Order: sequence, then structure tokens, then C-alpha cells
Amino acid sequence: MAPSAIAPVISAKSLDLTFQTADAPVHALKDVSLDILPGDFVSFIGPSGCGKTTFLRCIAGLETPTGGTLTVNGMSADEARRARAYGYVFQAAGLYPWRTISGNIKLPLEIMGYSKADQNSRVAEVLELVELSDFGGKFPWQLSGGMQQRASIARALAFDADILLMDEPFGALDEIVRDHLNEQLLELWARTDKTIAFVTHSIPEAVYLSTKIVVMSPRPGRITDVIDSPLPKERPLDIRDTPEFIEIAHRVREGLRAGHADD
Amino acid sequence: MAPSAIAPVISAKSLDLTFQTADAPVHALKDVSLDILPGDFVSFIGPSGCGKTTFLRCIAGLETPTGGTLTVNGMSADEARRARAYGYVFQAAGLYPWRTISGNIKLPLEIMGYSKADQNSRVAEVLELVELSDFGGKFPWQLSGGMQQRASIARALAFDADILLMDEPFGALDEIVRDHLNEQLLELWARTDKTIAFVTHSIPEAVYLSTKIVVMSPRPGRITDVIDSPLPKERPLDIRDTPEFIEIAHRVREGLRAGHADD
Amino acid sequence: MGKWLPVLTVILAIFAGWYATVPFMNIKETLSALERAGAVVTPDSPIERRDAPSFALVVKNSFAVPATYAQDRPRLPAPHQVALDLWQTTVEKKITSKRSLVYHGWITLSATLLGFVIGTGGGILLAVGIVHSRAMDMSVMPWAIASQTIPILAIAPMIIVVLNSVGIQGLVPKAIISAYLSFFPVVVGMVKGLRAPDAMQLDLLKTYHATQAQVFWKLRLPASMPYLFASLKIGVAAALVGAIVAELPAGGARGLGGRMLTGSYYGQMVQIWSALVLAAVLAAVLVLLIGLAQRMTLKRMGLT
Amino acid sequence: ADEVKLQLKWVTQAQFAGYYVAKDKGFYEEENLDVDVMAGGPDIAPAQVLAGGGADVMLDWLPSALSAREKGLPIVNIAQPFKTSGLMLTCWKDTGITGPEDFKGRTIGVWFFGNEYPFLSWMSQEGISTDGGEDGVTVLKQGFNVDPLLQRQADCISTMTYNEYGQVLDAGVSEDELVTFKYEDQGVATLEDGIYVLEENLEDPAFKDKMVRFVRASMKGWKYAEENPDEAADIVLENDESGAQTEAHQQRMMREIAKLTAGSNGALDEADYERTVATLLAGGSDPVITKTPEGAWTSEITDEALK
Amino acid sequence: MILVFLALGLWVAMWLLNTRLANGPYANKRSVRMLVPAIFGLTILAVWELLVRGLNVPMVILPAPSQVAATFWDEMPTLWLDFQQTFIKGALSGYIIGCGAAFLMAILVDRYDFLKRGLLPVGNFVAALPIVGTAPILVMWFGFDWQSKAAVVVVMVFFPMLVNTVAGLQETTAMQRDLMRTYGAGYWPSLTKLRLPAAMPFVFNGLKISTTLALIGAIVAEFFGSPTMGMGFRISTSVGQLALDMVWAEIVVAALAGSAFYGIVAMAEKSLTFWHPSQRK
Ligand SMILES: Nc1ncnc2c1ncn2[C@@H]1O[C@H](COP(=O)(O)OP(=O)(O)OP(=O)(O)O)[C@@H](O)[C@H]1O
Ligand SMILES: Nc1ncnc2c1ncn2[C@@H]1O[C@H](COP(=O)(O)OP(=O)(O)OP(=O)(O)O)[C@@H](O)[C@H]1O
Ligand SMILES: Cc1ncc(C[n+]2csc(CCO)c2C)c(N)n1
Ligand SMILES: [Mg+2]
Ligand SMILES: [Mg+2]
Repeated sequence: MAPSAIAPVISAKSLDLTFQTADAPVHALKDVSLDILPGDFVSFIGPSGCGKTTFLRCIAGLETPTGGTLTVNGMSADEARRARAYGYVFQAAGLYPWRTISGNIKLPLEIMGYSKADQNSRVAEVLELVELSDFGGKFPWQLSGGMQQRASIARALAFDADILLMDEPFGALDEIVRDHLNEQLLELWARTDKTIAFVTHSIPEAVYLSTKIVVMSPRPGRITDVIDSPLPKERPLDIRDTPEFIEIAHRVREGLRAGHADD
Repeated sequence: MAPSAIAPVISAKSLDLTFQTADAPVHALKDVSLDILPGDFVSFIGPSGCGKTTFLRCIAGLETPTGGTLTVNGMSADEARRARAYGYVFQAAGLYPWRTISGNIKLPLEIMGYSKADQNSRVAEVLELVELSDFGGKFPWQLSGGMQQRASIARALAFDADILLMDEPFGALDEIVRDHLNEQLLELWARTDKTIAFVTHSIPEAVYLSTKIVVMSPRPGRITDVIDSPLPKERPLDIRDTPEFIEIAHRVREGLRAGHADD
Repeated sequence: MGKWLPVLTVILAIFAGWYATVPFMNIKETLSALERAGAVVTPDSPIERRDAPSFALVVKNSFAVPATYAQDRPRLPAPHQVALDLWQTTVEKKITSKRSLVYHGWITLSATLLGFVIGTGGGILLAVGIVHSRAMDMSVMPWAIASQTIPILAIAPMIIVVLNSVGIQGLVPKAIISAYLSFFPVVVGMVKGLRAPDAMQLDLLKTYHATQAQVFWKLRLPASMPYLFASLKIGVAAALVGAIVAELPAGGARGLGGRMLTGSYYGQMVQIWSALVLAAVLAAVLVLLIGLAQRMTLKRMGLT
Repeated sequence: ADEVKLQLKWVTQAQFAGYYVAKDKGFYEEENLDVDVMAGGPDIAPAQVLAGGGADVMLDWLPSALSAREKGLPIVNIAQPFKTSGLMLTCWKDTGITGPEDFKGRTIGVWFFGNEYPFLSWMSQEGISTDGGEDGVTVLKQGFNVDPLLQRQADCISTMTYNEYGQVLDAGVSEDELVTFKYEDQGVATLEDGIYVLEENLEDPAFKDKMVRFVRASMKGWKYAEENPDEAADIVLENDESGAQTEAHQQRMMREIAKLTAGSNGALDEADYERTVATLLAGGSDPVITKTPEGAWTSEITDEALK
Repeated sequence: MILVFLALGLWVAMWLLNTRLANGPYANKRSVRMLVPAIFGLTILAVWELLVRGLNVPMVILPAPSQVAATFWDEMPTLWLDFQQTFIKGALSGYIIGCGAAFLMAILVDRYDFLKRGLLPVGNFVAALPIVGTAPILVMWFGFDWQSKAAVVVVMVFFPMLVNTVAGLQETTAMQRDLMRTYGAGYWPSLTKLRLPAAMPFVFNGLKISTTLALIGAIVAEFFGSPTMGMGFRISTSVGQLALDMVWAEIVVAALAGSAFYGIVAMAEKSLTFWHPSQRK
């Protein structure tokens, strides 16, 4: 890699993905190019069905692009997946109902062969982080939707992956809890230097969290705007009332509206 | 009824509701008193599990309060239900998968015995309203989540009920679509003079839509604040940037935060 | 109390209906017997009686009704006759006696249990294969369905003869037939169960780069538990039927199937009914036990 | 001791008393034989068991054995302990049936599973169709018991003198309510319950010797049973695994069976054989066997055994 | 012996071919989806033929498929007669009566909770009655002809169908039911517009299970008494006559008829419950 610039963690070049369905093929991604640098917090925003999830899944090696190139940590996405390069938080919590919350968080640790003692200390640590320490022994259905979502975030944080892929992790939460978790996530990100790719529907959330906002538009899914945020890394909640914030939010909203106009 | 004031459409007095569960009883509503006047647009906001849905279900006669009195259109809630006094939009779309979109919207009309011709014209009309005219013949699973939610709104609008009960109808939608539907709903409300009870998690949405905002707090669910909105009935989207709007939103946020502090 | 009232009512209604039906079912033989004993019955020709409706016979010969409940070879035995026979063949006989239904029940039960173990084991293995191999999925499933359209009673003797000729005798042939009947519901249920995890649950493990074995043990198997138990319940009942069916041609005529056969052979309807009732009780107990295991397992898994 | 596996034609009952007695009384042991008597059942075809190697010897009726032989299964009768046929038709007298000519238009229960040949041959000799209708008889595949007669679903049913006929009487029917047609009396009797082995096995001298001893001991069993019917019935009861047989029933059966075996020393009577073959060949359009069988029986074993 | 090895070789080869096809690029084509099971079935037949010939299995134990096919062809009229007697008269009428009665009963049971709590446990009990015991009784009651076979079939299919339909009628979600309540809908509208459509996948489950049960029941009941025709009659008589080729020809008829019956019901299911997740894609 060129010694001049920092090597990107995730690098997509003219990515295409077409789903073959029974009737017409669906062009989920078309000519998507994007570099994500180490320590970036990138938000993806765009109308429903524009390919946000699909793009995240490509990075995770869960979907195979039909065109273009994609590298993750310098490897192919599939190799990166095998190397357990990332933690993934799905759009829904997706906890296994037959495991307790602790058991769910332990799942990846068991699979990756962590020692028993290590497993326990890590579970305790991440439970602390998402404020569920008292609930480790409970089963998922004994928790409210928001708590489940937090558990699923803890599950993705329990093992050491430099990359965190999060697909609308806070979609099901009410505004207050959401604000709180946003703060927490920012803090975690600042502390651990992870690279985060984050899908959301909420413009304020995207602006508040990200160093880079990617606006997408559908049919076929493509990137219509990439906005670099000038906000500082330190972000109190009331930064949302500053003119810079409102200015970026406005630009994002405009980008989104343009995408919708196609319909 | 007292001739002096306008008679409330919905009137709750010290409503209590306790669920008997296997272990401890759950106090979902405690001493809830509220009058909703004809033509009111009342939003309910509050943390998850505070009893918003439960209160709406009481009004709809789907849940029986364990204490207090509740009248709807001057009758008991159950009588009002039998008299088909309201349309209800559930938190999830809940379309019947074996019926097309048109078929689903026709369902209440069939049950209430509208004529075939009337059914068809009404279906066409509400499909137009929610911008799904091209999708009447599709089955629910062939539509995106947002479209399904719009169809379920159309279903509640298809027959003539003066009261509309809506439980987080726009929860699953992205911001742009949501804005659009908010505008439409306001327009419909202004045009038809319906009385609307509306549950939401979004502070801006509550403030933007309502004539009255009811803030609730959990364990047990009770009303902590009722805010009468001074905003005019005519509301362009950019009213959200006015100081009055921000002021009310702030008050709602404070009320909510107070509720959360109990946790 | 509230739980038992409806069941008791239905059982009572069944018994009432049963008692009410007995005279009509048994009237013809009863009248013939009474006539032989010297009674005057109308009409007095057996052939006329054969062609007369039972209802008319009962009405015209109402004096014969009590006798219909005490027939030696009834077309329909009265409940108390069955109960009495059950009492005599279970409680009053030593359980090692060949005349004890407990003895025969045990013979059948042992074949059932062995067959059930073989059948479920095979069924689960087949389901695992079907879920993991597309080739197996596509080729085996249609034939598994077709296999169930083969009348087992028709090939049971052949299976027994073939196994006999390679020196396998006794419990095993019966167990194999019983397994043949019980494997299918298990295959169908387990294929459904092992496929129950949704795409997202599978994707989650993919992000961990879990092995096939890990996916199986940590996801597919636990997710299939409710399905497994549902099919085990059907499977165990099928295994019992299989064991009974296998007893017909197995020779020796031991077991509940043997009782039904010999009962039929000597026209001992009461004996058939006793064996039937015991078989049903056995099935009910087995299903109950599986239900118990189900509740315990699911509870430990936090699934209830 | 040499092992011999014997496949019976039906479930354990006095019909097979000779073999159980021989085993119980140690007659087989005296001949240095270890005999495994395997009960049959409604769906066990003894010839099939024999062909599959599951048994060394089997009991069968000659018609079904000859038919199997024509189907390509080379089985040979080596002894014939039953001299007389016990097969008969039992009819209600009040149906007005007095002779075979009255069968037309009636419903008759018949055992199948290879036991139908005597009946079919008889009917074709009488020129009566078995396809139903006015001029023929309607045939029912009779189940295991005599209920079709008792319940008048059939006008006549097949019975054995030693078993089902007794059951009809046990049900309270008196003999003068019934008319019976013994195949023996009608001149269409066929040989029942003979001892059969696979032809190829007879080429082995050791096997042959075993069979000689087996037949000798079995006949000793039969003669003992004839003389001690009640003891024989008890022995049968002890060997009954179903626990469904009763003493009275087996004792009566033993007495009737004794009448059938009485005339035989084990050797097949060639005249009876020829009569059976003639009956079967005479079967009109669809005879049971199409050509005179060759080598379907041998006297070698009985000659040796009865020396 | 050569034939035996040939059989083993053929088995391996065909299995590899099938694995190829199933994992190949055209695996989702309709033709391939039909081809794979067909290859599997033909392989079984070929292996069977080779083994029977190679090991010299006597015809009276197991006939070769070629013999069965020949008999099938020669005995077509008899097979057809038996098929009509057993399948059309016995199985089909019993199936229609049994499933129909169970369906109506299920609606009653669903309506009256008392019945549900009383009848279902007792029903489970009755469902465990083995056909071996019920068939002789029903033959005695209903005579030797197809009526008794239909009765056996009714007894066999009634409870699987009842249990499935009842489960189906309860399959609606709380929200779907609440929706009906918001319309103030009474019993009948909510039955016809909600519960019956929602029950359809379960009803079809019951109908599918019942197809094989019906056929087996009708055939097996003939073992306990029958007129001189019918598939069960022919099978048991032919075993006694050592005509195993005829036995297998009847079994082939049973398998064909059973699979076709199942297939038709499955097709009806596909077209009527197209909306259910298990039928999509
Ligand atoms: N497995 C699939 N088969 C066919 N089409 C698919 C598949 N998965 C996704 N699609 C289509 O690809 C497009 C992009 O889907 P994707 O899930 O990436 O959208 P999204 O941006 O995540 O939307 P949302 O905000 O609703 O989650 C959609 O049109 C969708 O219908
Ligand atoms: N059927 C029930 N049985 C027992 N408890 C119930 C039941 N329904 C609701 N609850 C409890 O009542 C309380 C209020 O629930 P409700 O659904 O009204 O909350 P909500 O305000 O609508 O929450 P959300 O924003 O998550 O929809 C909760 O604690 C919930 O657990
Ligand atoms: C299904 C059936 N098949 C054949 C027979 C005939 N059978 C074989 S041995 C024997 C003598 C014993 O009574 C008889 C009659 C039967 N009874 N039932
Ligand atoms: Mg998505
Ligand atoms: Mg709610």
C-alpha cells in the first residue's frame, strides 16, 4: 500500500450487487466506492430499501458483491470474516431465547475459544458497559425491547474486533434511552479507537455520532453524498443545538429529500 | 352533561388497571384522569412500558380497567366499540396476509355491511390518500414495512368513525416519509374534524401534531404532565424551527427525563 | 377441579352413549340366544331378524335389553364388561402370567421403546443429513413421503421373514417395524426444527466464523427442541402402533397385538377391547412422559 | 444335538400337538435333536420362511405347497401325519341349503392366504362361479373367526372340524341349526398339515438323516398325543404364549385332531395324493396347478423312519 | 458377486452425480428439482435389481423390480379393480367423511371452550387406538365391503384432522383478533374472515397427514375381512400364494396412489395458502 496515506480499513471500489429474484433482478448496490479510515465513525443514512444493510453485509462478508472490489483490513471481506475482524449488531436484537443474557454474550467467546475465566470477566465487563449487570441471569423475553438491544450490542463488544458494524442498533428505543446510548457509544469509540460503520434512519443521530455521513439513495442503491463532519471528537448532547450541527443536519436532509424525489 | 362546556368525547376519571400475572401484579395504569374534547389531537408520550398502549386499549374497549370510570361518546368503552365509534391503528401493521391490500382495507367495510360499490370507492379514496393506489392488488408481504404501515392507516380511515386511535403508527418509517405522513395526517384532521389520540416516541412528532401532549411515566403508569399546545392549527413543517416549538419540545423532554429518573 | 370437569363430562357422555348403543348392537344375537333358551321373541325367524332394523327389534323385545349387556360374544361389549375383564387380567393375575395383560403390555412396551429409540435416532440423523446436504434434501424427502404410503402391515411379515433368514429374531424385528412408523414424523419435525433458525440467527454465527458443528450444537439443535418434542409425541404413539402391528405376524402371539389377534381369532370381543384400552392408556402415558420431559427441558432452556 | 427349526402353519394350538408333545416328552432329545417349534400367524407364509432359510421344516396344506412348487419353490412333502381332512363348510340350516347346488346366490366365507385352493377347486368341479351374481356364490375373505356366520353376514363359512366348528357350537348354536359339508365327504378332500422341506436340502445325507429322526420322533409325539389327549392339550397350553387358549377348547380340539391323524403312520398315502392332485388340476378355467407335479413328495424319509 | 459390486459402484456414482446437481448452478431449476429425486429413485431400483440378481435372492422373498414391472403390466385390469375398491370406495370416501366431520367438529370445539377442554384430551386417547384392534371390530360392525374400510379410515383420520384444525383456529395473533374486536365483529365474521383463513395451513397439515393414513387404513382393514378384491385383499392373498411380484405390484400402486394423493393435496395447499411464509419463494 502507498506509504503516503494511512491505509483504509475498509475500501470499496465500484461495488455492484444485484439480487437474482424470481421475477426481475434487484439492483441493491450500484457503483459504490468508499474508503473508511482507521478510527472513522461512518454513518449510513438513506430511505428504506436503498441498500444500507446490503452494504454492511458486504463488508461483513455475508453477501458477495457481483462486481467491483472490496477489501477489509487489506483482505477480502470473506477472509476478514474468517479472521473475525469485526463485531456485527443486527437491525433486530436476535438474542437466542434459550440462552440467558450472559449466555448470549458468551456465545461468540465460546465459538472463538476464549478460556472460561476470560469469558466470565469479559461478560461482566460488557454487561457493566451497557448497564445490564443485574440482568445477566435473565432470559431475553424477561427484558424490554431496549434492554435486549443493549444486550446485543454488548455481545458484539465482548470480543476484540477493531471494526464494529451496527445496523440501526437503536431503532427500537425511545428518545431518552437513545440519547443515553448515543453518548455511551461515542465514549466507547473515543476510548477504544474502533472503526465503526453505523446505519440509522435518524438524521440527528447520524450527525451527532459520525465523523463521516454517507447519504444513499435507492433503485439502484448508490452513494449520493459523503459529508465529513467538522464536529470535534468530544461531543456533549447539547452540541445538537449548535449552528454547525443544524447546518450539517440540513445538508443531510437535503440529500435525503433528493433521494426521495426519485420515487 | 353540563350544558356549560362542550362534552368531552373521551373522559377518564381515576382510571386504574392492574394486570394479574403469574408472579407479581403489574400496575399498568394508576389514577389516570383525562378529558379529550371533540376535535382534539392528543399525543401520548412516555418511556417504554409506561402504559400508553394500555390506555389506548382501554379507550378502545379492548382492555377492561380495574378501577375508575371511562366514557367514550358518552357510552361505556365497550358500547362504543360495538357502535364502531373509532378506527384503531396498531403499533404493528397487522395486515391479514391472505388478503390483498385492497382486501385488507375492505375488511372493516365488509363487516360493517357497506355496499359493494361504496366499498370500492372508499378503498380507492383512502389508497389515494396514503399514496398506495398502485399497490391495491399486492399482498402485504410484497410491500416494504413502511408501505404496510400506511396501508394499515388507510384501513382505519376507510370507514366513518369520529375517533381515531393511533399507536405509534409511524414508528417503522424513515424521517422523510414520516414528515410527509405527519403533514398528511394534520391535513386530514383539519379537514375531517376527527378526534385523534396518538401514541409516539418522538418528541418533535408529538409537538408538531398535537393540540395537547400527555406525558406519562411508568411503574405505575400515570400522567405526569398535560401540555396544551399554543401552536396554530395550520402548521407548515418549518414551524419546528420556531422558538415556541422548541420551547414546548423542551418542556416535553424535561417531563420525560423526570420519568426516566425513577428507574 | 375446573380442569377436570369438562373431561369428566365428555367421558360421562361417551359412556352414556356407549351404554345406550349396546342394546341395538347386540339385540340380534341376544334374541337368538334367548330363543334357543325357550323365550318367545318377535319375529321368530332368525332370517327375518337379520333383515329387520335393530331399533324395531329392541322396541318389540324390550324384555331382552338387560340381556344385551351380559353377552358372552357381544358385538359391542358394555363398558363394565371391558372394565371387569381389564381388572381380571391386570390386577387379579400375576404379572408374570401369560394371561396377564401387564405381561403382554410389557412385551409390547419393550418393543415400542426399542423401536422408538431406533426410529427417533434414525429420524434425527436423517434430518441432520437433509439439513446439511442439499443432495439428500432433494433426493430423500419425496421418497420418505412415498415410503409412508406403503402399507406396513403388508410388508411387516416379509420384513420379519427376511430378518429371520439372517438370524435376527425376537424383539428386534418388531422394533424395526415400530421404528419404521416412528421415524417419519421425527424426520419431518426435525427438518422443520433444524431449519427454524432464521437467516439473521445464522448470519450471526457466520460473523463469528463458526464451524458447521458449532452452528449445529449452538443454534440448530437448541432451536429445534420444541419441534423435536412435538414430533416425539407423535413418534412414540406411532411406535406403539408399529409394535402392535408387528406382533401379528411375528408368531408367538405375545404382546397386546397378539391379544387383539387371538381375541379376534376366538371371537373374544371383550379381550380385544381390553387390549385396545390398555394400548391407548400406554400411549397416553408415553405421551405424558414426553410432555413432562419437554416441560423440564424447555424450562431449563428458558423457552417456556 | 442337531438343530431343527420347525415353522408351524398357525398359532400354537392342539392342531400341532404332536410336535409339542415330542419336544416336551423328550422324543426329539432321544433322537439327538434340538427342535425349535416356531408358531405361525395370519400373515406368515411358512413356505416363504422356508425359502428364506428361517426354518428347516414346515407344515403346509398340499394344495398350497403344490402351487408354491409351480411358482418355482421346490418343496417336497416328506411325511403326512394327517390322514383325513378337517376342512368343511358350515351353513345355517334355515337358509334352506341342502347341497352344493343350493350355494348359488349365497354368500360364503372362505379363508384365503393359500387356503382357498380346496374351495375354489370344489366349486369349479361343481361348475359354480365364484364371482358373485345369481348363478354364482359371493365369496368373502373370511377373517379369523366365526362371527360372519353368527352375525349372518354369510350363509356359510369355512370351519375346521377341530376348531371353528366347535366355536360355533360354543356360541350357543345347536348342531341341528346347522348343515355341514365336509370336503372329505364331498370327495374333494385335500391333504392337510404335511411336513415339507426344500428339495435341495434332501441331497445332503446329513440333513436327510436329521429329517428321518425328526419324522420318527414327531410321529411318536403324535401317537402319544392321540392316546393321551388331555395331557397333550395341557402341553399345548403350556407352550401357548398368548395366554388366550383355554383348556376346554384345546382338549376338544385334541380329540378332533386325533380323529384326523389316527389313520396315518406318517407315510403319505399315494392314493390321497393323487386325489388331491386330480382335484386341483380339475379347476376349470383357472386351475390351481396346470400340470401334474413331479417329485413333489418322497417316501424316502418315512421309509427310513418307519423301519 | 460382480453384480453386487456393480450395484455399490452405481450407488456411489449416482450419489456423486446428485450431489453435483444439487449443488450446481441449476439446482433451483424446476427440471433439476424433479431430476434429483428421480435419479435417486432409479438408483434404488437399479441397485435393488442388481442385488437381487447378484445374491440370487429367491423370488418368493423379494422379486426384482423388472419382475414387478412385468406383473404390473400384465395384471393391470386386476390392479385397477383393486384400486377402485380400496382407494376410491374405501379410502377416499372415508377420507372425505372423516376429514369433513373432524373439520365441523373442530369449529364446534373451537367455539365452546368446554368441549375443547373435555374432548381434546379424550381425543388424544382415542387417537392412540391401533388399527389392528379397531379394524376387526369395525369389520364386524360394518360388514365386509368397503363401508367398513371407510369406517376404519374415518377413525384413523378424524383426530389428526381435528387436532390440527383446532390448533389452526387458535393460530391467530392477539392483534389480529383485537382488530376484529375494534370492528365490533361478531362470531361469524371473525370466523369466516379471520380464523378460518388463518387456520388453513394447519388444516392442510391435517389433510396431508390424513392422505397416507387413509390409504394405509383402507388397505390394512382388508386384512381383517373383505370381498375378493381390493389392494389389501390382494396383498395378503398373494403373500399366501407366494406371488410376491403381485404383492409388490400392489405396493407400487399404493405408493403411486398415495404420493399422487399427497401431491394433489399439497398442490391445493400451495394455491390456497400461498400467503403463508412456508409457501413463499
Ligand atoms: N435477499 C434478497 N433478495 C432479493 N432482494 C433483496 C434481498 N435483500 C435485500 N434485497 C433488496 O435490496 C434492496 C436493498 O435492501 P437493504 O436491506 O439493503 O435496504 P436498507 O437500506 O437496509 O433498508 P431498511 O432501511 O429498510 O433496512 C431492497 O430493494 C431489497 O428489497
Ligand atoms: N397483557 C399483559 N399482561 C401483563 N402485563 C402487561 C400486559 N400488557 C402490558 N403489560 C405491562 O403493562 C405495562 C404497560 O404496557 P404498555 O404496553 O401499555 O406500555 P407502552 O407505554 O405502550 O410501551 P411501549 O412504548 O414499549 O409500547 C408494561 O409494564 C407491560 O409490561
Ligand atoms: C387369515 C387366515 N388365514 C388362514 C386361515 C386358515 N387356517 C390356517 S391353520 C388353520 C386351522 C386352524 O383352525 C386354518 C383354518 C385362517 N384361519 N385365517
Ligand atoms: Mg436495513
Ligand atoms: Mg405500546
